[in-house]
Amino acid sequence: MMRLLPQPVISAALLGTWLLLHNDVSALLLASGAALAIALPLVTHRFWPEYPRTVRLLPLLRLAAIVLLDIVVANLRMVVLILGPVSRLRPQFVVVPVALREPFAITLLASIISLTPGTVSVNLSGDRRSLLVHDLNVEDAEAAVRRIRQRYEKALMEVFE
Amino acid sequence: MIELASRVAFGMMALALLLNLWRLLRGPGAVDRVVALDTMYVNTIALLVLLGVWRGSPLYFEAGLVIAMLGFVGTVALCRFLLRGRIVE
Amino acid sequence: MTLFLTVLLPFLAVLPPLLVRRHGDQRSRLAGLCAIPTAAALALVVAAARDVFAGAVPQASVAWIPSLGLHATLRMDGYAWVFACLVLGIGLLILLYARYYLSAREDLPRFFSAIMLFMGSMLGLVLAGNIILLVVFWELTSLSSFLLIGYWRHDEDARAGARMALIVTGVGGLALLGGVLLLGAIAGSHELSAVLAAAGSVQQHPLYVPMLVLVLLGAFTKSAQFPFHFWLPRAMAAPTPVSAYLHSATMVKAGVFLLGRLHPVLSGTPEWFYIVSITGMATLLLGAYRAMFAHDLKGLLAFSTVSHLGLITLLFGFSSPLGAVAAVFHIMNHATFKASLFMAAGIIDHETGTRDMRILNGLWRHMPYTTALAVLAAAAMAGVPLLNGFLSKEMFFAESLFIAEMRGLRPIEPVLAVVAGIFSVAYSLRFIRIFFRGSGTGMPRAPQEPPRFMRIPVEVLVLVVVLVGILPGLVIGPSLAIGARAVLGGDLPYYHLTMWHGLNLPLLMSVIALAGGTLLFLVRRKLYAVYGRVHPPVTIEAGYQGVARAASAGAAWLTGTLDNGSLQRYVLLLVGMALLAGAVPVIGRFSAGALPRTPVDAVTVAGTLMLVTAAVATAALHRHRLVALIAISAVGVIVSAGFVRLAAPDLALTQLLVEIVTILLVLLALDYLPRRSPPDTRAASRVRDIGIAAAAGAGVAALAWGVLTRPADSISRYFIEQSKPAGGGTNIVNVILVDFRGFDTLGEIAVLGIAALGVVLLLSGVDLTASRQHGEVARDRAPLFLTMITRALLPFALLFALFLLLRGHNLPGGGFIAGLMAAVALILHYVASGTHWTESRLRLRYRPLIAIGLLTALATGLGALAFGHPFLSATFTYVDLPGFGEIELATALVFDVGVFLTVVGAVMLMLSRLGEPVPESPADAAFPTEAAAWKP
Amino acid sequence: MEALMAVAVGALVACGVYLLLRARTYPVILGIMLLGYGVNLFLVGMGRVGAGAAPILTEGTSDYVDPLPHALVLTAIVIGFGMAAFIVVLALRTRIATDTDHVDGEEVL
Amino acid sequence: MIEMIVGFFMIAGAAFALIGSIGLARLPDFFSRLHGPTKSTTLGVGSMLIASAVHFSTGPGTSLHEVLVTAFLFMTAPVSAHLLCKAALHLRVDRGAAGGAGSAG
Amino acid sequence: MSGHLTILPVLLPFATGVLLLLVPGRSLRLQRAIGLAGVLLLLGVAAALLAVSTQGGPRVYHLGGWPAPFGIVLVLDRLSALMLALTAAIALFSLLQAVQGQDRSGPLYHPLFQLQLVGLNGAFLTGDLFNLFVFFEILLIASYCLLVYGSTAPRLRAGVHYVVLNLAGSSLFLIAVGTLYGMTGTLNMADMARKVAAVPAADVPLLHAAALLLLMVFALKAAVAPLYFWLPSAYAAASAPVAALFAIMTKVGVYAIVRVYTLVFGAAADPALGGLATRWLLPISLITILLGMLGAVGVRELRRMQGYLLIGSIGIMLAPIALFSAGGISAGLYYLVHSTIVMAAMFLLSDLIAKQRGGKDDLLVQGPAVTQAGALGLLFFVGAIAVAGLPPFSGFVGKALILSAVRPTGWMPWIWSLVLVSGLLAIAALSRAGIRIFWDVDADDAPVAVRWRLLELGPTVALLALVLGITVLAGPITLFLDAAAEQLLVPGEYVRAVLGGAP
Ligand code: NA
Ligand code: NA
Repeated sequence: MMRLLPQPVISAALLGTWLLLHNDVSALLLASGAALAIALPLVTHRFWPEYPRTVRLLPLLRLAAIVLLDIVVANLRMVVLILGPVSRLRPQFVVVPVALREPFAITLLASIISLTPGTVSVNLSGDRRSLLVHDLNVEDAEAAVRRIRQRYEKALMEVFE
Repeated sequence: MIELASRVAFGMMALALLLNLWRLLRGPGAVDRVVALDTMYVNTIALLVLLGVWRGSPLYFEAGLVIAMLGFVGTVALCRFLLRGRIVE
Repeated sequence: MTLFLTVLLPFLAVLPPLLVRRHGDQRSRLAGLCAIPTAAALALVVAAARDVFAGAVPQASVAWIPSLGLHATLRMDGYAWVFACLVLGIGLLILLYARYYLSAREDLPRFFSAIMLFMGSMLGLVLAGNIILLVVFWELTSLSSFLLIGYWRHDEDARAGARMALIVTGVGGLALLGGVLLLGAIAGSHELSAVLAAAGSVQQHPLYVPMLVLVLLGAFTKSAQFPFHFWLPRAMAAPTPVSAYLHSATMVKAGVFLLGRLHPVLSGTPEWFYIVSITGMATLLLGAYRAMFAHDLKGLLAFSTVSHLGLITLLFGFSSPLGAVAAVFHIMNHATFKASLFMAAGIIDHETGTRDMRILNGLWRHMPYTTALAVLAAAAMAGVPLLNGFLSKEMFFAESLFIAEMRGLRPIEPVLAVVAGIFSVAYSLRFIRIFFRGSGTGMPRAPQEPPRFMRIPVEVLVLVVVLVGILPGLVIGPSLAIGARAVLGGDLPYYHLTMWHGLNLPLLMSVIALAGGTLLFLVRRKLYAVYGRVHPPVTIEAGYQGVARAASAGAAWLTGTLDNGSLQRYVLLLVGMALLAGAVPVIGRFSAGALPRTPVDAVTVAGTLMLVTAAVATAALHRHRLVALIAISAVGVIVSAGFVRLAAPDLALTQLLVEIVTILLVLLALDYLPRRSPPDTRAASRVRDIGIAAAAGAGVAALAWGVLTRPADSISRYFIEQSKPAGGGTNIVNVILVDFRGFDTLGEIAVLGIAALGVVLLLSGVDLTASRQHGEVARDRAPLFLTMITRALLPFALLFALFLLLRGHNLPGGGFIAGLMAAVALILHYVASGTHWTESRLRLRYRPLIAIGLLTALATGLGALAFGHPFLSATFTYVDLPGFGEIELATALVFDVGVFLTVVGAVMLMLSRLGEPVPESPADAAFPTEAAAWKP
Repeated sequence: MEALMAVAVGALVACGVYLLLRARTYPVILGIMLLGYGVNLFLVGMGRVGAGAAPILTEGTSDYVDPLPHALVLTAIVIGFGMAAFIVVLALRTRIATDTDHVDGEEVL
Repeated sequence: MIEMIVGFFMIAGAAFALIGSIGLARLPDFFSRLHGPTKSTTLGVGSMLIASAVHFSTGPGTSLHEVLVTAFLFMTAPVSAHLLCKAALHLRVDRGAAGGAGSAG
Repeated sequence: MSGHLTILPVLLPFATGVLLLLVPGRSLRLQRAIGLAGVLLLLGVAAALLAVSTQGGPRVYHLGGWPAPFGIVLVLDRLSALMLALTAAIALFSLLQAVQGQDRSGPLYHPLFQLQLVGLNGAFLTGDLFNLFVFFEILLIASYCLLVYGSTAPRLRAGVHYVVLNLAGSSLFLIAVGTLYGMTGTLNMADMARKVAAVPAADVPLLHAAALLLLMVFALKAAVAPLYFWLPSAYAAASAPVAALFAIMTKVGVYAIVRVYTLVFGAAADPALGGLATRWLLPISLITILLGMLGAVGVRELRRMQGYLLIGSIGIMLAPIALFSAGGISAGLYYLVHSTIVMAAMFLLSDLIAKQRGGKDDLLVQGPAVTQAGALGLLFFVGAIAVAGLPPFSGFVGKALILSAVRPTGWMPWIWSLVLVSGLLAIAALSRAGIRIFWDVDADDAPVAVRWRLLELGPTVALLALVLGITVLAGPITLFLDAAAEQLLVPGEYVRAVLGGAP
């Protein structure tokens, strides 16, 4: 099984992508998609040696929902910030300690932070234990860090570790 | 309805792109220009999708998808150039 | 055919001398080798005498270039026969003479080879029966003369003399070519016999004068006529056998030979009379005058030759029958006495080691026999009775009187003739004097008689001089008659060849000349003083030298100024020419078309504005290279969006991807280039460039406007109609690319493949790491987020690429787009994770990949041949797969796969090579250099 | 629209030519690229710029823009890319060999 | 009704894109400006895609491929932002070295 | 298979080149063998096509089976057959020289060489204007690679100039082709000829401009004044076999001029269009003669001198061609054949000579005795005679043909003067060079120890023998060329062959 499907989640995603690309579902597409979903990772898995061992799907979906919701909310908040007087902004760097060990999970954490308007992942420390984040408008730095850790990092732990 | 909405949307997109170009030319730093270019790419996706809807044609979708998937390569390379002086090591 | 053999014989001896093994004393071997064909040719000519004397004109012809009227025609009338005898007879003597003259240590094969080349050419010249063929041989004589003058190549004078002779006579030959082409065109044929028969039509023709001038330019340069005489004295740097043979007896006679050859068709007009006779007269006088003051023995003889050639020219210029006879006669006489004089001079030089007449003295004491021969020949040159020179000079005097009479009794010609005669006597006396003055000491070497056989040629010639002088009618009469008859092209005038014509005016002139000459000789020292003062500081030769130097310097200056090595200049010229080409037809005639204008919208206006701004920014900020790159990337995005606006989805996709790869490429290169350009040095040129650029932009814009506003009707309707039924695809652009115009696409991927090979080629053997710029760099080589996302993205990007490839025939996509997609996804790994990491996982060899891609496309095209269809014929079919429905199978897809593979291979090869100096695979390493000489 | 097209093409060509006339390889390369954009737009324009659907056969559509220039431009883009790649590498290789990025391979003042 | 939805999302998408671009244009320093584009990336493109999906899902068949754009943009955009930050940090640490060309303007 | 003969000149080197890419670089001998075999085969094909071309009208090959003007066609007529044969011959000798060792100063020589031939042959065969552009690009990119082969500084320098100018030229080409397509709606040259002949008066100025822009593109390739400046450095810097091969490259420009301005803008076109090539080309070619020959006199290096002589010779062949008369074209083409062969020989020879002069190389100054002065001097003498247009070789025949062909025209005084003056200048230049190299020997300068084996002199000797051959066979050759010129001047035949049906 591992030999044929070294990266099962990827394979599933590939099949889905294939159908989405065609914007259609048919027997032929399913068959060809399945074939490609099996074939491609066989070629490409060498390029992703750190492919996460475990991926839990349900937590992942839940996380996705949270993130999407946050993005919408943050976007709306940002409208005010961007269009309002510049002097009202309180931009600040904050350091987020990282407990995650799975590299891909850390990457996802950083991505989520960046995708949420108002925060951007700036840098990961060399030991991968802290993440420098720029926040456009910080009222309480510690609260911001806490929010990130509880809302996203925890969820990511559930997915990957 | 769609005609009117798309006119408004097109106008806003045009303005957005012009602002991007302004930042690109204004700088002041190289990174500012790169951000502007990156944003231009992203806004172009929106523009392409908008155009597709307006023309009722799905033919432009893949162009948007290409940008979504690989548009960041230019930005990555430029940044890497700024960071390391060379983009492939 | 005998004629061909005759001409061929000397040529047969051109190569063998060069192949003879070089050891020991080769002189006899080489001279003998050359003498055999010469003698054989002479025998053939002599054997032909019976026919020729009987009035026949042997002729042989082989077609060569009919459309040019150039046939290999040889023709031997009396005139040609006489010359052939001279060429071969004197040639034979020269070979013998040279055998003793030359030192065994010299590069003899070269000498004998060139002599034989000359002999063959000269023989061909005189026997040519086609006037273009005559020019062929004519120029060959100039070339062989060049080689012979420059024979002593270590001698600066020899080199300069050779080049001068070649340029002057070579140019004359070119003029002659023009002349004979005109002549042939006027006469309706280039065959000599036809030309000679066309006198009437030729002289009436409006192009007669230009043609005449061109022909005469050829003749005058060759025969060293004023003002082209100066090369001949310079040619004296040649070994004396050459001077004797080429530069007195034969080659320089080619010019006057030509005057005689074309006499029937060209002469008799006022133009001929004035140009030829005035030139001849000027040359006659100038040569005689200069010979008077030459101190070099050969120089004296050279100027004397110039003078005698002038005399012959003058005689032809008279256009009278008797003048022509005299000319032919003097040609023969001069050849004999002057050749023998040169040989004698050579002996003297050879024996004493000097040619300076101020040093030579008392030679008769040491070499009485040679002295006797030389004095006889010199006396002939002076026109002393009982010798052949007297006879022809007498005829000349007579003819000058006749012409003066014709022209109304103003005795210009006779007076000038006598003046020339006086000088001629005087310089002959100067020549004779060296034998008798002084005690025969003080010369570099003590002279003695030359070897027996070296004298024989001189003896033979002097014998002829004397025999002709005493018994002209018997010895030379028949030959002169047939020669002159051919020149006159009809009956001979009355003349009587004898030594004694009674007391008459010509005799008186001779007497005056002899007496005057003697007098002049006696007062020569005073003349030398005068000469030193009045001799013009600017001679023709100095003029020539000046012009040549100026031309050479001018050419060098012009070339250096135009071709100054500046690309900016060259581009400017190209743009300028294009502007000119585009503007001239349109200015004042430009009109827009009638096509209704398409309405505009806000985004397009904004887009155009952005495009223009970004383009201008690129140009304005180009010195800040990274900034300019970012700006041009913006141009690329806008252009891509523009393609979408113009309903070109395939183009948009392609442009976007190319854009990305281009940024990568330029960034890779920027690492090795300065980050900034230095400022342009001159503001003025920047302003000029802005002007030119604006004009170019305006020009193209106008062109675009002109076309865009015109209604269109194109072959594209066919593509739209046939794309699906005949091409099997709904993406018309793709069907055009892989089917209707698949040949273009094959070529296009070939270009891409070659470009990638070029990158390999350029980067082979260069250590890029050593060349890159070092600056402070961030430590993080492979940012984690970047590598993670890159790795996660790869299968999806490849899937997308395959998707685009497979659907390309029907929807936007195709091999090229897919190939770029895949390549970018792979290249990203080089960027994110480094070359080493990537290549240890990606075991793709790009060069074979390119080859396989190209082969796939090629094989798809070739497949059609198996079914009897033309290359690149595509086919498709619909297959019903149970359970899956109908799918299309098209060869076009295979072709597109070829495109895909080539693109992936090429792009990867280019970018990966630039990244890191990958240790070269042995296959790409430069081969070890075997021969050091091939080192670049 | 026709005028906008002409203006865009003209501006690209003008800027391209200006850069082509510079003394350093890098701006010259940029100039060639700009010229390429201009020429490609020009070529697309040769199919005219009026209304018309993208040249993908679609049910119910009969008015397509001229597809042939698109194919030509695709070819031109590919060739242009190959050429650009070559000259970029040529420029850097020349810089390494001659120690200058002047287009004449030597510092000209 | 469908048209209303499509129109709404169109304008919303364009508005978010515009606001993001305004942020990029007017905010005072680099890191602040960087927040602008995330708006374009997320809700700008996202809204537009919803408009597209709704629009092309009317009539026969549904259109869901718009999801792909969002998915891939969400993968790649943070990487861009991250590298931009790193570059900005780096250039500020040692001006004049690699940043020589970068600080030009 | 004979039906496909027309496309073989493209396919054969293409396949050979691609095959060579798959041969490991180490097996140079195998590469050489394959490359030489390919060129020999190509020579055979070219010879067969030459024979075929004399039988009847133009042969048309419809690629992909698509009817003209929609698909791309290849057209073989006498002119294209001639160019193919010439290319194959030059290629053979160039390659024979290259395999003596100059193909080892870098990788990929042999595939690039074959692909260069693809570009050349395609350009000579295609009947489609855009396809001509594509083949131009193939031959250009391959020539860029071959020019800089070995990556020495002079080659790179010359390469930058050559590449930039040609890239600008390619842009111009596209603008011209685009305009022509925009105005006529077609790319097929035969079809375009028909459309141009029927164009309304209002469209003439734009077409005229496009035609002239195209002429400038071809003029750049042909190295005509004032667009020749790339050539001397490029050819001087290139390795000898490459320079020899490049002798055919400028002829592509000449070929294209002949083709396009007889076919598309020929006698059938509007008078403003029909005569434009003459009006522009003649003065330009005369200036080219003068500047080329003056350049030859003015330069101080032998290789550069050959470059200038080549430029001069382009002017000489274009002047009669520019009259677009049968005689003029025929004479010009004869000179083209002559010039290509002899210049190729001279480029090879210059290199052989220079390498026997040690540090003096090809500088025209006093230097050491050329090691094999006898043999090389003889070859130089023969070559120089031919180049200068002196008898008895083909240069003389060519000039004589040109002079007599242009005689009946008003341009005669100009062309005659310049052609004759070109001879003078060539003699001056070459005699100076020959004297400096072979006669002006510095006895203190020790000769270098480089000696050429017979095999290394072979290609030069063979090319000069070919010069002799085309001199001796000038009769039949001019007959062929006359027919070729007639064929070109009656483009209706070509148009019918391509498009079918009545004119
Ligand atoms: Na060269
Ligand atoms: Na050439």
